[in-house]
Amino acid sequence: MERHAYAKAGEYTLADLMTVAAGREVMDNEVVFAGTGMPMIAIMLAQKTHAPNLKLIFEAGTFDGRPIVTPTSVGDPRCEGGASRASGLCEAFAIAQRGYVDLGFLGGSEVDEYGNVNTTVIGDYLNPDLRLTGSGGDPDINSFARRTVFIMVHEARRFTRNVSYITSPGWRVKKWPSGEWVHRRELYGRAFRGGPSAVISTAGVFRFDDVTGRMYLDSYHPGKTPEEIRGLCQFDLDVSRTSGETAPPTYEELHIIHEVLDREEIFLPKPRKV
Amino acid sequence: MERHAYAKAGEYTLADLMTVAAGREVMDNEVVFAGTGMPMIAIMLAQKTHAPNLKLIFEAGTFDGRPIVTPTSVGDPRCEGGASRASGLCEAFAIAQRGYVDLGFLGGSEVDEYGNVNTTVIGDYLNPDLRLTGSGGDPDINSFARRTVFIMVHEARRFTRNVSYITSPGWRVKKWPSGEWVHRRELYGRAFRGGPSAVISTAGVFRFDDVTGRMYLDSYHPGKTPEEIRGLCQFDLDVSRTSGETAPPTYEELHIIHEVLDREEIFLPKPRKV
Amino acid sequence: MSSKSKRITLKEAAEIIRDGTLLTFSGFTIWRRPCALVLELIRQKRRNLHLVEVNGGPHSEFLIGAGCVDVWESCWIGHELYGKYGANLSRKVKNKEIICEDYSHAEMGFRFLAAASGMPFLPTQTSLGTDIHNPEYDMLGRAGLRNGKNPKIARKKYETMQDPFFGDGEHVLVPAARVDVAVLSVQQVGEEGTVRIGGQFFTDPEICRAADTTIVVAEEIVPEETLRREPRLNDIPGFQVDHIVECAYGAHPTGMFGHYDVDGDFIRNFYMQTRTQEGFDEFAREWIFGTDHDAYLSKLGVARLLNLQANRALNFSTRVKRGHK
Amino acid sequence: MSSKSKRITLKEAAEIIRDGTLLTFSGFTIWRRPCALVLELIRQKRRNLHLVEVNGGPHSEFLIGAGCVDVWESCWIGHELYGKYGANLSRKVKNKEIICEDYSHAEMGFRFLAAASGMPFLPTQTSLGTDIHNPEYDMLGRAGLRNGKNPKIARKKYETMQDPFFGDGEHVLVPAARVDVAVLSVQQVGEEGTVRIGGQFFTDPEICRAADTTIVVAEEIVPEETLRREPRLNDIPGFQVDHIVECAYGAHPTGMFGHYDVDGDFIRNFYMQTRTQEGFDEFAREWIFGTDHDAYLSKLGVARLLNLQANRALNFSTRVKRGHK
Repeated sequence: MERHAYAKAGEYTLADLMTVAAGREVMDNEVVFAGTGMPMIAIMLAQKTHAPNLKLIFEAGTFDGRPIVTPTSVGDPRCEGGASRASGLCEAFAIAQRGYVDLGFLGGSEVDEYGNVNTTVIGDYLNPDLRLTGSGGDPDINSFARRTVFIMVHEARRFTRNVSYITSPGWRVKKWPSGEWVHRRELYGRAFRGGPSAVISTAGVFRFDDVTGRMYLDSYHPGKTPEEIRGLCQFDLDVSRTSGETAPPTYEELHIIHEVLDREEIFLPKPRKV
Repeated sequence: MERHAYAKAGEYTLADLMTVAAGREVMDNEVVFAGTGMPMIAIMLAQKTHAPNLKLIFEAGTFDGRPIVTPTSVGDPRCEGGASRASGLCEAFAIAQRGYVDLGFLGGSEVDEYGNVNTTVIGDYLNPDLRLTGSGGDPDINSFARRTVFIMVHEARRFTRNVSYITSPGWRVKKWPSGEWVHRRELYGRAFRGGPSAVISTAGVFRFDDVTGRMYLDSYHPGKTPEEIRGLCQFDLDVSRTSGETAPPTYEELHIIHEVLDREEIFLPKPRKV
Repeated sequence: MSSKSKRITLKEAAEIIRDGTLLTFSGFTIWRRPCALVLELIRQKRRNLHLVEVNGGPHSEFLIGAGCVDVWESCWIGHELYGKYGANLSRKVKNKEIICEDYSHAEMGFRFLAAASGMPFLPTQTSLGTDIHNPEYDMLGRAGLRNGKNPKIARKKYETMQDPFFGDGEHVLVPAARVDVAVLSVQQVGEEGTVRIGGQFFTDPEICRAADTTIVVAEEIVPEETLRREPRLNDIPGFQVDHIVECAYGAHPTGMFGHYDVDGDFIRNFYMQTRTQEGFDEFAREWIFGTDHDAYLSKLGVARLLNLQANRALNFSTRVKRGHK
Repeated sequence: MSSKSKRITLKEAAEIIRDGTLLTFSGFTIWRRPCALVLELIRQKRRNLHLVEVNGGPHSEFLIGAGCVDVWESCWIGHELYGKYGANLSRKVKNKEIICEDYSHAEMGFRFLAAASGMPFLPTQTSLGTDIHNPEYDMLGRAGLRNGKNPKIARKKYETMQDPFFGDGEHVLVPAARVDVAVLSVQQVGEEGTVRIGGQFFTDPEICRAADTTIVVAEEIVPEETLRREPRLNDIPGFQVDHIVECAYGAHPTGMFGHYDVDGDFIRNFYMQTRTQEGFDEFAREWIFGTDHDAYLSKLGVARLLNLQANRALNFSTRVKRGHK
């Protein structure tokens, strides 16, 4: 079994593919700010494959870490393993604001057509149906990084027409005090560095139009079709410019995920047929 | 020779007396921000006598230090001895601004009748006769501490009518942009915490009037008279409310200064007749 | 040193924190939270607390579920891997029993940094364009609490201004997080209050300086001179600490770097059980009321605590089960 | 790790710093200043430097005396116990060869903290009522340098504003100290750039982040993994460092905690000799030009260096003579 050969259908789960596809978004030597959960596995996979020199930062205060055991939280002692420095939160956000961060790697929850994310409330903020966790560092990472990649399990309700509350800024954002919608570039002015660059789900890889900031389908995972994926979004997903099927995981990547990074099956269940 | 008995004339120098008198200004348990030079000896003397629980801070970044060897600079490795924490400058000034500092202990250079100090320039700032060191942390310590004590060798040119440049703020200060002189309390408003409380020289101990902020002679050192001291000031020193002679050093204090703190005679030469 | 001792008991520490206190905590999400002291506050029936935190966690949920909290000012609450969100906060926000004021994570960090440094605000360009900055969503303002009656509460949620120096454009000013009391849960504190934290210090130094009163709960109180041999390894100087408490497992069920891992089962059970108020009250009857910290630990039992014990070479537990396998 | 090596020579490091650079340095007064690199800059006849420093010292005087500096922006310059003030700066300010911009010490620290944090300014209430805030004494402004031509130079020396949140009154905003290059002299740096400083770090982490390019000169370059075993002991993460140089006695004649004390004789002689330009030029002929760092150290000689050597248990020298006895 050739390590670098692509695995076949049934030998991997869609969650595996999502993780691998997300990892591919990282370029070697980048400074990456990763959020809790799925992003951790994807980043550590990248670190162990094509991006060994990436500099991993967790907002709780670890800088350029090389964990030997996968953390499950950005504040986990496991994050400190092999780090260049461990300190605290103010430093992490200060250096992000200073411009050191190339890539933000976040778990998504509810995203809209322009990459706005809502992790604060379902329903009206002043009369919520359900109060969620709140922003955490997502808006900050998203504001400060040169680009941001989201990883999320695909459900129709998570790809929503208009988030009811913008927790994390996408490509069309609100200008206060009027609340009018403007392009991010216009609002941010000299503070503009970039924005959401990709959403990786268990259905496909989505990107954002350079000019309008609207999300479009780039690649669809094996076993999915563009039309099917369009049906799994509450907004009118542009499927006119797909680049084909997402490349599956290789055997080496699967081995790293399941035998090295997540042996405990914290984030990713092992595929049934392996 | 009783340790706590006062030494006699000739058994101590005026510099010894100045150091001891300055040390008496410190109260136990106070948080004290000390500057380089004479202040260090005076503070460490206080620490070894009546104020063992004082918390000594040096602006380069040592907190609550108990040096075993006298430092000669606030950035000296010797400052770190026995410290509760060693870090850096921003933290030291941040906690001073936050209000932790009870007492500033500074070397003075040129002081005026209202406690303004000049360490920046002799002559006109825009056309200086002599550019001096610059402010260092004096204005900061002076702004942030609840009171400040100055220690300086007495020369008439150092007790000047009006400093040509206010480096460190006294009791009458300049309100910008007009430059009009106002009482410190008025300019500082809610930022007001206190100000210069004493100047200790090799001639006497000077304090500042509670209301006007004008300097007056409190005690004169043995061998000096109030009139003599008035002649050693370029402004019209108020000598109408003196409390008598400054108490001399005790034998214990002299021992600590010369045999413990400054054996190397860095700051204080040994008295000839001891 | 003949200074008065700073040592008090957990019970005395809780008594210092009165009703209505602006209160904050050490740690980060499910790490190094002063849970033992929080449970004692609940026993003492503390009310009207105004929590201002960089982020929340199980400790916040304990206080909120117990009805101790009127206002929660932060950016996040949840249990990480062990519970998706703060169900008790969610329920009470929905029922309008708690005011919830949202800032972003960096904003909360910078707010504490400002307060720690005697500055009334810090400028930032984070979160531009989000609803966090929506002027309609100044919840303390809507509740009439920004009227200056409590001088520590800012008169505005935000201010905006143009950068006057470099033309960098509009900045948001975030007000200092001025709090009454900071409660820390750490590994070591000296008799005089010097704090040495193991692992990430998160925002502990900042919250300590931001607060008027600081209480440090430590796994162990050590002789000061052992800490003063290496001043660069200490995180908070003693003069910033007012009271110290020695309390083993002071952070359980949250984790303590180098000592014990997160008790995921405990937090998961708490999360599942307390999605209703009845469930919370049941949890409280079992784990909070009519008991104390020592009895709580005995109830957990030796086997459970040993399972959580951190491997000293790694600083986390190699025994604890985190996933499905 | 297969990353490109960051190692360069002292000479290459100096070549990176071009004429007109906004430049800053590690250390504090007579401690941990990158003097070896500074002398190399002088050999390479660097010109028009704009020094922005938290405070100055012998290293500043070297550059100033050699005619390398056009602007000096700081709060203090001198040699502590070994020389009362910066005689070279004083001479050149009087002759109007150098622009001298005064801020207070805390203001300079906060300016670097702002730049290090991506903030355009920080608010403070220090130095109110002093001539430091005199609007007539904005020296860069008077020289026409605040016109935006160099985007790193603030358009104003100060701004003032009322605190909008707590009624704390008028605050002074100090502009971020945005610099091109930071040069550090430290004890240890890893192959990948991780910096571990012994003793006080002064403002080294802030200046590093404030600058666009960071050069670290270290007494020793060590394997990264030795530093990464204890991440809490490292002061600057490697990705913030661009170039590293191994250079023994890189800070002489200033001191290096744990390695060597201040060479007070050298500094005192420098101070006394260079009160005139002729004296400086003579000093430069002897110690700077036509020589290099290795020859400089040989000239100092073994006995002198051993006398300065720090006692490892104390981190300072017990042999060096500081006073009159």
